[in-house]
Amino acid sequence: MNIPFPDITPIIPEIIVALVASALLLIELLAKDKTKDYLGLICIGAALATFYMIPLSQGITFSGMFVSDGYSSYFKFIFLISLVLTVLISFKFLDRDNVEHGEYYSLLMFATAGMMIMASAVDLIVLYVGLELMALSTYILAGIKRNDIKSNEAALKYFLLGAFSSSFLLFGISLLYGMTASTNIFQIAEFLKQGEVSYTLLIAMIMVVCAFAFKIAAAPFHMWAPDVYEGAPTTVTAFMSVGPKAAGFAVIGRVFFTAFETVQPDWTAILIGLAILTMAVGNILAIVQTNIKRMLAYSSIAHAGYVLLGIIAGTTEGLNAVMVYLLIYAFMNIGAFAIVIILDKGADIKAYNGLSKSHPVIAAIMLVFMFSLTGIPPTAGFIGKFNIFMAAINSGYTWVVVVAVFFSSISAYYYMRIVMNMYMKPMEEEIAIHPNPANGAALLITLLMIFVIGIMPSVVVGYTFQMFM
Amino acid sequence: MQTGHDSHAAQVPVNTIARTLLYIPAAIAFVYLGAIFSVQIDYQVLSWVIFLPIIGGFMLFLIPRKQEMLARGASLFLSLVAFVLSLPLYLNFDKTTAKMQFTETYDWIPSWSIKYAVGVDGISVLFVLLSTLLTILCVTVSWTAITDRVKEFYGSLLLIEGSMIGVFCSLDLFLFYIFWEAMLIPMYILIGVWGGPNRVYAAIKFFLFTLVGSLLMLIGIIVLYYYTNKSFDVLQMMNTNYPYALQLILFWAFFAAFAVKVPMFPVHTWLPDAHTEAPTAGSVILAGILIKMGAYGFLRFSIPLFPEAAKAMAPLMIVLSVIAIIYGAVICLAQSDLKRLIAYSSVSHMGFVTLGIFALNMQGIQGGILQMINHGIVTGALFLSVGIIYERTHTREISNYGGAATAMPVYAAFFMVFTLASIGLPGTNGFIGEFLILLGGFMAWKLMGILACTGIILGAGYMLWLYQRVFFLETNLNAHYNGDVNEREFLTLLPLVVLVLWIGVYPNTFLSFMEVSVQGLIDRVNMAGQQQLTQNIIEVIK
Amino acid sequence: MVPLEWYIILSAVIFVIGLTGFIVRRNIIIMLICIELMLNAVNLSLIAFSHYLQDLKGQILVFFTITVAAAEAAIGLAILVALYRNKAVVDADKISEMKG
Amino acid sequence: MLPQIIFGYFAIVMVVLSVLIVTRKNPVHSVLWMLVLFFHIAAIYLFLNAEFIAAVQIILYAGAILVLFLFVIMMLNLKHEVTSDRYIGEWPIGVALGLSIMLFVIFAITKLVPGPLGIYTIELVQEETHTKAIGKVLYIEYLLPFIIASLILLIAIVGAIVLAKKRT
Amino acid sequence: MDKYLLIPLLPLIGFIINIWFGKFFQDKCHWISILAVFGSFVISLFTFVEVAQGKVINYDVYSWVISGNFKVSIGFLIDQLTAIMLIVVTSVSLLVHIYSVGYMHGDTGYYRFFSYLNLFTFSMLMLVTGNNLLQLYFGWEAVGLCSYFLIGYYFKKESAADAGKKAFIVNRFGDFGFGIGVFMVFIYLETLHYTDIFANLHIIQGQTINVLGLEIGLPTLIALLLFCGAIGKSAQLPLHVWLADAMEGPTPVSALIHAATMVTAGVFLVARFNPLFNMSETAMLVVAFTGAITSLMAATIALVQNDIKRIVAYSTVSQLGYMFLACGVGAYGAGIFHLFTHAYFKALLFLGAGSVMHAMGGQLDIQKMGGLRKYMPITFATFLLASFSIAGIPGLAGFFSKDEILWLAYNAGISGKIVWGIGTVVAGLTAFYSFRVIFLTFFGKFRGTDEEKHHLHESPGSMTIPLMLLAIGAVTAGWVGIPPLLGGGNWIGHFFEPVLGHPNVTATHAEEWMVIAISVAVAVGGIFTAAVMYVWAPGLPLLLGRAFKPIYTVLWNKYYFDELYDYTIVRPTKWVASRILVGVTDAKIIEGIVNGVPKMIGEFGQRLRKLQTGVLQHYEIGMALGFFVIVSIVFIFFKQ
Repeated sequence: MNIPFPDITPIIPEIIVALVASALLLIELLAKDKTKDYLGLICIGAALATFYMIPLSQGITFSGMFVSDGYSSYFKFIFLISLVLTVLISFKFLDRDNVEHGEYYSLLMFATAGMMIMASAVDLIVLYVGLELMALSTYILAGIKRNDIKSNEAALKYFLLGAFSSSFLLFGISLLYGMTASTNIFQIAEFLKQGEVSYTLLIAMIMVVCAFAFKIAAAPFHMWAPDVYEGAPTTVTAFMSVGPKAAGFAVIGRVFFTAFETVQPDWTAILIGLAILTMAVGNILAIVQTNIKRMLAYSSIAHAGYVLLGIIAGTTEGLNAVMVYLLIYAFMNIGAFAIVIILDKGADIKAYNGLSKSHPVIAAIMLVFMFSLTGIPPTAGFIGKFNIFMAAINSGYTWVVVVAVFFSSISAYYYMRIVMNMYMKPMEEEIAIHPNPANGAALLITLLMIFVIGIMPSVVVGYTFQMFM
Repeated sequence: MQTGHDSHAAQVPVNTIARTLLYIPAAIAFVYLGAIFSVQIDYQVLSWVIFLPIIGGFMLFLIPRKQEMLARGASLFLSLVAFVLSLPLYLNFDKTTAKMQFTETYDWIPSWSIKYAVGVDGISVLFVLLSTLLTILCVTVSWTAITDRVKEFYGSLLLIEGSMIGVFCSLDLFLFYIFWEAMLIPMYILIGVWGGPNRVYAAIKFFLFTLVGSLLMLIGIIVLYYYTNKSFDVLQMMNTNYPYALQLILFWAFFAAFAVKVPMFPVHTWLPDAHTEAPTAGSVILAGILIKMGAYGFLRFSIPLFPEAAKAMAPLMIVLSVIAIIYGAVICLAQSDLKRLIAYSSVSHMGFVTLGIFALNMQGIQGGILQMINHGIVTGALFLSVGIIYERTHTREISNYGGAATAMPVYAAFFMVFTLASIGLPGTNGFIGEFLILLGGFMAWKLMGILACTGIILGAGYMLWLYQRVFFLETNLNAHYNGDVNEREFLTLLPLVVLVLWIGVYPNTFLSFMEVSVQGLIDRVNMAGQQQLTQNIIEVIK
Repeated sequence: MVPLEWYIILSAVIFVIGLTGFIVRRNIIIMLICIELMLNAVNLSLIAFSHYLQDLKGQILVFFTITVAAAEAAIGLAILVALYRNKAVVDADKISEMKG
Repeated sequence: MLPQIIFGYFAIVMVVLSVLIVTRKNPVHSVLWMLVLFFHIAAIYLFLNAEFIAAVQIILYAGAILVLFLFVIMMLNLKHEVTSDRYIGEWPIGVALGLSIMLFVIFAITKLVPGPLGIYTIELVQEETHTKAIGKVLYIEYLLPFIIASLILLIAIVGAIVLAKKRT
Repeated sequence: MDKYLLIPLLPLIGFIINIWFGKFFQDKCHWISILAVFGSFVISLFTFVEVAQGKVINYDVYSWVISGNFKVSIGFLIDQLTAIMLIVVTSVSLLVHIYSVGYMHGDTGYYRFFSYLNLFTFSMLMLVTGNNLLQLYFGWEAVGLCSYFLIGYYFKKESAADAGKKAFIVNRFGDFGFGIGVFMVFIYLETLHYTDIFANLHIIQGQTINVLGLEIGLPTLIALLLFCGAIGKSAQLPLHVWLADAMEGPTPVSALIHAATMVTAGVFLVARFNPLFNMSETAMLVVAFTGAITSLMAATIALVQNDIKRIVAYSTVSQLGYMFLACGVGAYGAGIFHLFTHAYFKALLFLGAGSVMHAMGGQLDIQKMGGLRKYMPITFATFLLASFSIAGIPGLAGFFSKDEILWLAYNAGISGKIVWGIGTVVAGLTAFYSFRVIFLTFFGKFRGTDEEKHHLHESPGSMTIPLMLLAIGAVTAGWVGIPPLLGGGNWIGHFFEPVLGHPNVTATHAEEWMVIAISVAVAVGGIFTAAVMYVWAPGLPLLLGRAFKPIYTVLWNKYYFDELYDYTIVRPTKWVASRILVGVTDAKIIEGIVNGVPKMIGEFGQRLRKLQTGVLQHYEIGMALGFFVIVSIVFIFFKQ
């Protein structure tokens, strides 16, 4: 019997990433070079190649399980951007924390591949597998500083809770399968349209919601985030705070808008609750943090809350806003982490006292990131929030936006506190910095993008509209 | 009469004045030539005036840290150029039309139908000029006062200037909001870095206060956007009539932002802290222009966009204003801190402004706008003066002063002029503004007009008391006023004196600018009122 | 003929037992075992579905689930080993360096 | 009638087993009970005529995963662990939660409406063997996840090495 | 550029030159000022002549404020009233300038002083020449400012600085009403130009307005509001408190501002608005009685004071009261006539007092003087003349104007009779205290220290000449208004007719004789009493003082007005400011909320933080709980 070979054009990006990821393992073994920077360069090269390929590889393949369309492509861009930036900030950092380069980079790329698959998956099985690919890689990455107890703890917590949540997802999937005899979300949607909503469907939906709420760290499924972000190597934290979150949103956008179309009011209601809770928890707890990685963790929880508004809006406009926000968020958050990495002992909030005196440039850049995270124009952060709020208000959730606004004004407090420490507090002790070209490049890119998007939003806003679905 | 003799008489810098007299013609010549030049060449005035300082400000950051004089010089040059470039607004302004002038429109974010649209009318044009002028003075007054992180200081100063002008010129709500918020960043830094002992608290307070207000406005803006079938175009909004209920909500949303900036009575407490802790230039900018943006917002957005709501809310606004007037004035009597007193006095003065604006009649609004200018000049000047003396004595406690008039007679004279302007003495600009406002307020609501008048008595009370405690009596030995004002300070204050007297003696120069635009505004309100009336009648019939 | 619901309920019960165990037990190894238990419960339901729906997708999914379960077990145990090297405990609640 | 009885037996045993697994103090015991459970599950798979999966269940789970567990337990030789108490202080909350969730889920399941019947009737699977049927579906329809699964196994190996390697 | 414009402009130019370049001219700077004032004096004379020939100048220079229908211009209205004021202001100002050359010699602020004087002259001229209310208001405030400057001229003395401030703020209270009056005028008459106002007055005729429940005639209300301003400026009850303290300023200032010109602005205002006041009986009564009571009160206070300048100051208050009394009974002409004469003899009194001080080295207490006539004959002579004049000795200026007032008051019905009575009493008191000063200062033997005695000398020519010139004025100024009864033509009365009108006289010649007789009698009586008490029986005052202790203390403390205001207005305001507003409203309530909310959130955060225990199982419980809650909520609200 013959097995028809499927058309692989749509999946070329994933293939590139996966192949390079596997190759890196070997290359490291074979090459005797002491400095391992070339591995990172290979990653970036691969990422760029993928950049180039994505627009060329549109279409559906693997018996309709894998769709590469505007939606997925946009998210893949986000993943790759976060990958590139992470690699850039990783270069010297890995030496500092003596982490195996080869495994590190290849796992990064495997995780990216997993996310890309998630973004393109229209079949629950593919979705599940891709999710696991991403998740398992990130578990390992979180614990890759195996001599560091914190890193171990982070990995453990992330792993156990992740497995827990994915078993929920699996149960939900199985129930869905039982109800529809299908795992393809379009078929599921088709089938569910005929029958009326049942409790089984609801509980399946809720299980899926919980699983993804865990991935995007929405309260009350957020509790892993602070610990894991703090414990994991900073670069990995930067990566985790952007990539998996974005992937989670990508899936939510895909699955909930198609498969769970029939129960939209229900999951909208649930998400509103989650969003408000998330914003509250994230912002309020961020205020009391003294470790900046932890603070950024909570802030990223809060941002997930804002992004949920876009999903809640339940419109194309809303999804578009979500994408834009995540893209912007990738830049500003990784940028902030880049600063944290450059600074020695950068995790402690005291380290920033009087930074503007000792290292004015770094302080200035950090200032921009902080204002962007707060959402003050003319930085990109404002555009993101504005976009989300517009979408939510347009679908009539003005009151939710008011709540969001309230919390984002709270958020101003803790972001401004960093600025305060940098500019208005006297320096406590001279703090060493480890700048390097790669990291500088990362900062440059993020800074540039924050201002470009902030002043010329069309570059992202208009674009998605054209290529969306 | 022996009492008149004093030992400091020798110090009075006769030569200084003599030399400054030589500078004055030079300054006049500069402005004159600049005017000729700027009118000759043809360029997009507003964009230049907005973006020259902003870009220049960023450029300033690139100057090497050591080159402090270069930074100062560059910023002075930039501010002067900006001023010259803004002169056509004064010279080529067509006073006969209420239309927007010097307009420029480019597509900015097509997918949201956002345009880069700027323009000025009679209401806003004067503020642009005021901003460009005051910035020069801020630069000169900080010349020696700021020694730490000079380039950053001047950079942020110019950034503030640019964004403030942007606020006054924007004809697109989105653009307006961008500038409105963008200005927070440098201002926050300015207060927090170069401010007084309690600066951090003041800075964060200022930031949060204004941010909360603005964010509510942001929601209002977005809602407005969808009701104006997806457009941020202010002019288009002005020709749209929104349902009354919506108007009320949006009015309050915008009120949150504007009232905080003004600041109106219950939300004024950020102002004393910010003004007090900010460096001189910061206080000048704050008092001179920044808090005008609130009142300007009322004029440009709240009233024309939500006329019925404005009409309905006017009494409440007037009451708040009068409370602010009296409250601010009375509280001044209890202040022991020089800058704090002036800060509270501007709460009182801005109360006058809002009173005039919400009187919703010609005299009131014209007086309000003029009073904004006046307050910008006078309070700005007062802060400049305080900065000048603070640089010498390094104390803001009034009780540490005394007898300054004998030590620094010229300075005392300047301060007296500004004091008088601030208490609204006829012949100074303060009088014209306050008189028109009170007249308007009195027409609108007699009782409130009368109550507001008490503000004038109190004003005289606290300002003269302040003047006495600082300048009169025997020279205080704690205070080391080493020497009278030097040329730089003299020339810094002189233009403001000229303006004070100019507006006082011939206000029509400025009133004529706004006449037509204000008339248009009032017509809009009244017309809208009738429409509302007819709507109500129709509802009644149904 | 046994009705489908019985199987599903059975799997649900096992799932929840696993879940409960996962929550209440302190020993990390047992927690891992509980996860395996939950996955098996899901598998059971999937197989039941695929049998009653006369459809093989369920079994395919089980196939993948088992794969993933194996991977998870491997990685989880690896993490546990690494952790145990640094801090000789296998009680999850004793490992709370980071909090707040 | 008979199938119900058999099912009843299996159901009861499995529930009991899983409770035992969850409650044993010594991990080794849990693992061994797990082994027993897996055999029962495999048996049920056979009833639901999924022979291949049953085989995989035995080979993979019993043969590989549980052995891995035992290895690790041996490696860590947890003597003093056995002495420490087995539940967290808040165990009643956990149990209560578990029970209430179970009730909800069961309630939901009773409302279950199965989906449409597929083409793979028992007869069909019978005449072309079960393995072949699965193989077809797996390699034709589900090729992509299959490939990805390989990646997952790869990173599992990598991860195990990276994490569990002796400290350098 | 016509000459009327120069009248105010010249002093202004003088001011500007002096304030800028005064330093360079050092002690020559007075020439500029004097020349400037002299110039405007000459022009005023010409103008006066023109006006006397019946010409009335009224024109706008430029439009000052235009806002909607509100249009006000800077302009000149020079009619008979203004003309006479011009003469008064410029002449007295000129003399005071000259006087100051000697008086202020050697003072550091020499140039400052003269520039202030110029500024004042300018403002005063603006006030009187303005053809609209706003310009009047401008001058009104400007002269107030100058008086503030000049009272606080010796700003190193706390008392001086306080006095200046007090004067300004008390005046502001008056202006408060005045300003509202202006608003009312504009709102109901839609103009502020005199001519239009008077043309439109009929509009408000009979209109009433509801103020706090009671209906008040619009004319009455407006008139009274404007009168508030007059009260403040002219130091009438209850706002008279500032004038006595104003004596802290240099004496020439007191002479010019607080005797001759500024304080009379109130009278000028009332006279200017006589058509309005004539419309309202009530307003007239209020004016009349305010004047009468003020004059009485001030005179009584003056009886017991020892500070020579304060005595003169209170006599000023009392004389101003006279003028208002006149206006109140409709005798505006007489009021202005008295203003005219009073300007000279009161200025003379002040300058004389100044010359005395000059001799005494700043000593003000008349108890410490005595027998000065030997040392400073000219001062004595002129001072004596002025006192005769103010006392109302026939033939001198004061006599005619005062007699005119009393006579016309007598005419004006019952209320008129009452105020006439008061006026007559005041006349007696005036004579008494004026001569008390004379006798204590110039008669008897010197009671001061020896070095003071050694220092005694007659003042320089620059001071004595103005004294003599003013003395001439003090004698002759009244001759322009000799009543027909005494064979005069009451020229000035007719001169004022077109502007101020003239009350119709009903009473007979006999009554007029009677009035004259009585006033002369009380005047002589006053002088005689003074002579008795301070020359022939010096012990008497002490005895009386003991006998009427309470009255004496009340008078000595000026009826406790200062204390009253201090306790009712000043202190409460400051208390509220510091205790309530700063202490409670701002610090507690508003700041409490502003700082409380963030703190609350922070604390909440700290609590919430406890939930993040770091224990894995707790996180799991959290997740399970989340799942459970969501499910239960959804199931509860789910409808099949």
